[in-house]
Amino acid sequence: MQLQFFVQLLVSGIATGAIYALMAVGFALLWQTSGTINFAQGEFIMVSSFIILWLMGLLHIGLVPAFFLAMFISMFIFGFLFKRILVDPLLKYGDVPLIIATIGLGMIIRELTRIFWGANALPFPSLVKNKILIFGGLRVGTADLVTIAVAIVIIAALQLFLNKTFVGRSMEATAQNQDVARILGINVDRMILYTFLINAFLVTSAALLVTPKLLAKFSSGETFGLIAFMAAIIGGFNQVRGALIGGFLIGIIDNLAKFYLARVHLPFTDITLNLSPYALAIPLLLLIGVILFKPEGIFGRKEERSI
Amino acid sequence: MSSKLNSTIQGQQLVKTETLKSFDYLTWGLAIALIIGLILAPLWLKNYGLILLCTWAFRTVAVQGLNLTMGYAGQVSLAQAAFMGVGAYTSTLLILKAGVNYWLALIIALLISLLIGFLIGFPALRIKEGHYLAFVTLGFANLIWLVLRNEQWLTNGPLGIRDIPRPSIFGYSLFEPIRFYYFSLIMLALVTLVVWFILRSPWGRAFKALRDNPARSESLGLSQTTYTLLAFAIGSAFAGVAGVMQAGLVEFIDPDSFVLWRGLLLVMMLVVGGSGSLIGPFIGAAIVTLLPEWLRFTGEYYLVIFGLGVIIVMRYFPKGLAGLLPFVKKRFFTREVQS
Amino acid sequence: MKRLLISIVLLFSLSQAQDSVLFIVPAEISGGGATVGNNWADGVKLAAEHINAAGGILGAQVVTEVLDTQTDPPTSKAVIAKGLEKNPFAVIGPVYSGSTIVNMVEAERAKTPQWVGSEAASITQQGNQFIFRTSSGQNGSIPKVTKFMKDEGINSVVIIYVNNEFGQGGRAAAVENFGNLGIDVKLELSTEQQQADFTPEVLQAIMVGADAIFAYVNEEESARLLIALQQQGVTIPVFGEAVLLSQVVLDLAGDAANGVAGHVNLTAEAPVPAVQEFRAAFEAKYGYTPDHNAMKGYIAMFVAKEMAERVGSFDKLAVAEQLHCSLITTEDEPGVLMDIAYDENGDIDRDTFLISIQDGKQVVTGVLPRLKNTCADQ
Amino acid sequence: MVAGYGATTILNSTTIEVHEAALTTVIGPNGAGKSTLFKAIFGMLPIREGKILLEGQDITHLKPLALLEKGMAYVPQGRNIFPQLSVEHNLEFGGISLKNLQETRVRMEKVYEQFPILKARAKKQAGTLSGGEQKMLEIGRAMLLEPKLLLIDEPSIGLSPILVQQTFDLLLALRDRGVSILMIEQNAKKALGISDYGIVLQQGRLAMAGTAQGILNHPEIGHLFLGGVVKV
Repeated sequence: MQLQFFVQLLVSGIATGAIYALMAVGFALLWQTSGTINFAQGEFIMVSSFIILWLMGLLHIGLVPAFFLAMFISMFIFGFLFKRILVDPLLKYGDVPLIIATIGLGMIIRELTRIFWGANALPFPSLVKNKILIFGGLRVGTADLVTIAVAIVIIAALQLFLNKTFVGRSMEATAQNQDVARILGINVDRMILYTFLINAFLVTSAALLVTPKLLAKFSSGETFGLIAFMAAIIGGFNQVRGALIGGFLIGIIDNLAKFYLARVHLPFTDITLNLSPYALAIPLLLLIGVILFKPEGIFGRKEERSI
Repeated sequence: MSSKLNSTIQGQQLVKTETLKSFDYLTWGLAIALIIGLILAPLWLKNYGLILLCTWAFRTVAVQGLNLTMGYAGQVSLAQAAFMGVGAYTSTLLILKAGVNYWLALIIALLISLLIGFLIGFPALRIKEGHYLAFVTLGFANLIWLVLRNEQWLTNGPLGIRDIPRPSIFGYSLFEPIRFYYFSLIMLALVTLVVWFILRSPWGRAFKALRDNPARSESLGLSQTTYTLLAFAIGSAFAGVAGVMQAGLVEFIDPDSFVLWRGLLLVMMLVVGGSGSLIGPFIGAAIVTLLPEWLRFTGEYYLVIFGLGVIIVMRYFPKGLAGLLPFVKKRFFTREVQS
Repeated sequence: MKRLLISIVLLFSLSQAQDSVLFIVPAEISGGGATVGNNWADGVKLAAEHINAAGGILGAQVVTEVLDTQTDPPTSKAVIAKGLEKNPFAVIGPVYSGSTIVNMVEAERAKTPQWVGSEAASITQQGNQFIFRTSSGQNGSIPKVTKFMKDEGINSVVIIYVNNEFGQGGRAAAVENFGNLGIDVKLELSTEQQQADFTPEVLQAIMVGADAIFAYVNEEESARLLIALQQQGVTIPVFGEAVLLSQVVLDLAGDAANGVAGHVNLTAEAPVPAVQEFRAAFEAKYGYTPDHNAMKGYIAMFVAKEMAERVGSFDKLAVAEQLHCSLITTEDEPGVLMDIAYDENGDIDRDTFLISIQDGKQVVTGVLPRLKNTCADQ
Repeated sequence: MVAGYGATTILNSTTIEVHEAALTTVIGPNGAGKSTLFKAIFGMLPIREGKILLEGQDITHLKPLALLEKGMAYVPQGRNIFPQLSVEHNLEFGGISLKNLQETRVRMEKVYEQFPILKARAKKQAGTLSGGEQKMLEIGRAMLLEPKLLLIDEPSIGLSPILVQQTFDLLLALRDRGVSILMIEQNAKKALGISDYGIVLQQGRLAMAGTAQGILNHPEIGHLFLGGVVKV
């Protein structure tokens, strides 16, 4: 029974973790290639789901075409325009003004969403109708399986693109060492633009997968943004793979912590503590531990600097 | 104040410029007018105006603390609001549950914030490069919120603590809005003096030297880690004081008043006002506190316009609004002199 | 800028010149409580429109001024102070208990009656003679759910609550009442707002093996919890309050909501024609389904109207005095939607419903009549 | 013997010249502006005044890609590889300006012939190479283009004496094949010993220029090696 529960928690943790990974990978990409710490990431995700809903209603189209349309809109606004209007002029002043500006941007998106679509949560269609599948004692919903599958396909495609194509490798090179990339003649500015476009794509995908579960709500960006940020730090923000694993870790740890902290037997006593209100603290403690003991992130690589 | 001589190199030519005396007169005049204005404010402000000014005062105190950390030591703290929470809860619990005198509680709150600042800063600041302090304070801010929310036996959880007393001095109660306003104003003045003193002291000069040229200062034997740690701890202690001021003003505290988001807002106040500048915190806190007021006519769009304003300030004045001052000085109050 | 200032002053004096009465509405328009606050403010505005269309109050047109508390207690204190400087007839709001606790002092000092949507028990227990509730609060409604559960033969329970002001208040009341009724609380599980996955809670509930689950979380989380329960094949009954039984949850959870039962204090789904009319009007105007906060805001305005008419003037002190121990029936004032009785503290009571979800629909299984022992019925 | 390469840049009105098919070493104390000079030449820094000429052609405001096309390559100080990419993929970036992947592959084979160790490690992550191998990879990558002028900044830093000698031998071999090399070296004595020409920079200004031998023998130059100031 215990083992079965553990596996169950793991599987459902992976389903949410997969979405978190999508949120975090784009965040880490921007950070890596352009030094942009995007505090509006959560709002990008949140409003993407409203854009999908709006397109579905406006054009009377299904979820999938609306998603692809929204993806292009999102790439234009949160990829191209975001970079051109906000990031490019501000980056030269260092990261703090840009961070503040993205906080301001997040605020604008959040409030405009509230004004246009209201403060109530709106339901959002799911890619598939949820059916419960039973494998032995394990009970898994088809919606979760599809979520995991879509997330993995997207992430695998991204990894293939980054590793197997010349453009992808040029982006990696830009992320690893911008100056050298420039010296070698890589069009660094264009590579950075590509990462913004990819981030916009990932953001829309995350919206597609997370919103059926969490609903479209103007205020949910705050949670998303924090998760993306934390996943990127935990996994090591100088690596796409790190953010990926960070996202999955948060999803899984959340589930395990909530379950196992609910009844903690103190050894040698009859006392059982209910620490479930502190479940949120576990990823935070992990985060602080990572920074203190392995600041490059669990899966990050130490940046070796020569003198 | 004597006028200063600045030299700038433009190509091969050396141009000497001189700041006009009128600039000094103007800035001092404005500063004195502002101080007198603040003292006389209750003459024409009613309850609401005083609450706004008290809010501005405690926010300025918190932002001044953040300015030490960010503006002078160059590290980002996302836990300034959490430290306000530490201060507010410490003093409130001491007063209400342990019957400690208000002023003693204030001092203990300050010391505890200072101590926690050291405890967090010490490990986090070992690594100089990168935003590690920012990440650790991000975690800390969330942990503090969890503790305040979950330890209900102590903090009353999300329902908060009400009926927080306001101080009295020598039996003279500062409960009335006007009196509490002057209390806030004096606290603000005291903190400002402390900051002013810190920056003028050898310490402060070391801060600035480290900010402007870390490598060189290190070679002169200044330890960047030590000074950064001190700046962060003192800055956090200021937040503790600001928290005590907020608790007294609002007469109520709850965990949500000190969440991460409020810490971000304080960072925003500092950067928009001008980090690394003495008046930056005053401007930043004023903008965030008063702007919603001035934008009231825009109805529900006021936060949108506020966000837009923040972006515009960052775009055109990345050093914050306080950065306007040197600009005005250079543009209007400088003349070239023959060398 | 100068021109703008003048026009505002002009507008203000204009509205003063006409016979009008000002209501200030501090509400959570932005920030974490925006869903609740916007419902509340929209309900208030709808009521003002209906009242004005019917000729106003004592011939005066109602003017409402919404003040955003940003779901922030300090801001809520500041904005109500601002509003009170205009000498309004009444304060309608806010909803979050923290914001109310902070600013009710200000309204009391200004001797202005204040109707709030807050549910925290402490609000009406401080002898403040100007504070009035718009729903019975957790202390009024939770005993009815627990009693209902006892009647259903439940002897042990797992509580799943959201760890915020709302959830903690409900949890505290529930634990106390379960204790009184001898129902064993096996486990209390804390959840978060915006929690995506409820599998851990569901598995814990299976492990401890209680007779029932008492769920006290927000709408969206309620739906997610019900779906997770269904997915894990949990068949023990789930009980709850208005939120769990709301239409929104039904829409989101689909057939996972079947079998859920509980007690509902005030809901837009109440099988009362006046409530259904309100709901239709609200949906037509704002394009979304009102929650109970919208109803509370709407009702508060009509209570204020009725009281002004009973007193015969906008005498705030008299209104506050008169309202204690008053009964307002829908015959007196149809806008209150259902009969309301105020007691000496400003707490209220009205008829409530036992509801269960069957085949995706709410079915009223019983009506709990208003308790007649308050001072209003003497 | 003044060849067609004229390079002019302004740090503070500094004019330097680089001779064809010769090894020229730039020396000077810390902060003299040596690396800045290279960055300025290679279009990494905005140039306020002055001109850079390559074979009489103005190349002042060109971007790195254009400079690469013109036959110039630059190996900056420190580690210049992408540690998480394979050796092969690192090398590949040497051929961006060719805009022809087939051609790049052909040339990569040539580099492999010269540096067999790189071929052996082709599929490994570049970060796993030793310091000397990494430097080899960098130089090999720069040579992929068969440049006419190579800028190389402190190639010896962090390398063992044997590797330093190997690196210098490599550079001499390149020079003998007709490549003009402009090198910055901290180890001035050793570098000037193998160079044809020398340039001394001091506080962003040209302090001395001439044959390497001439500079080595200059009476004032000893001060420089002791960290002093040269009076000219």
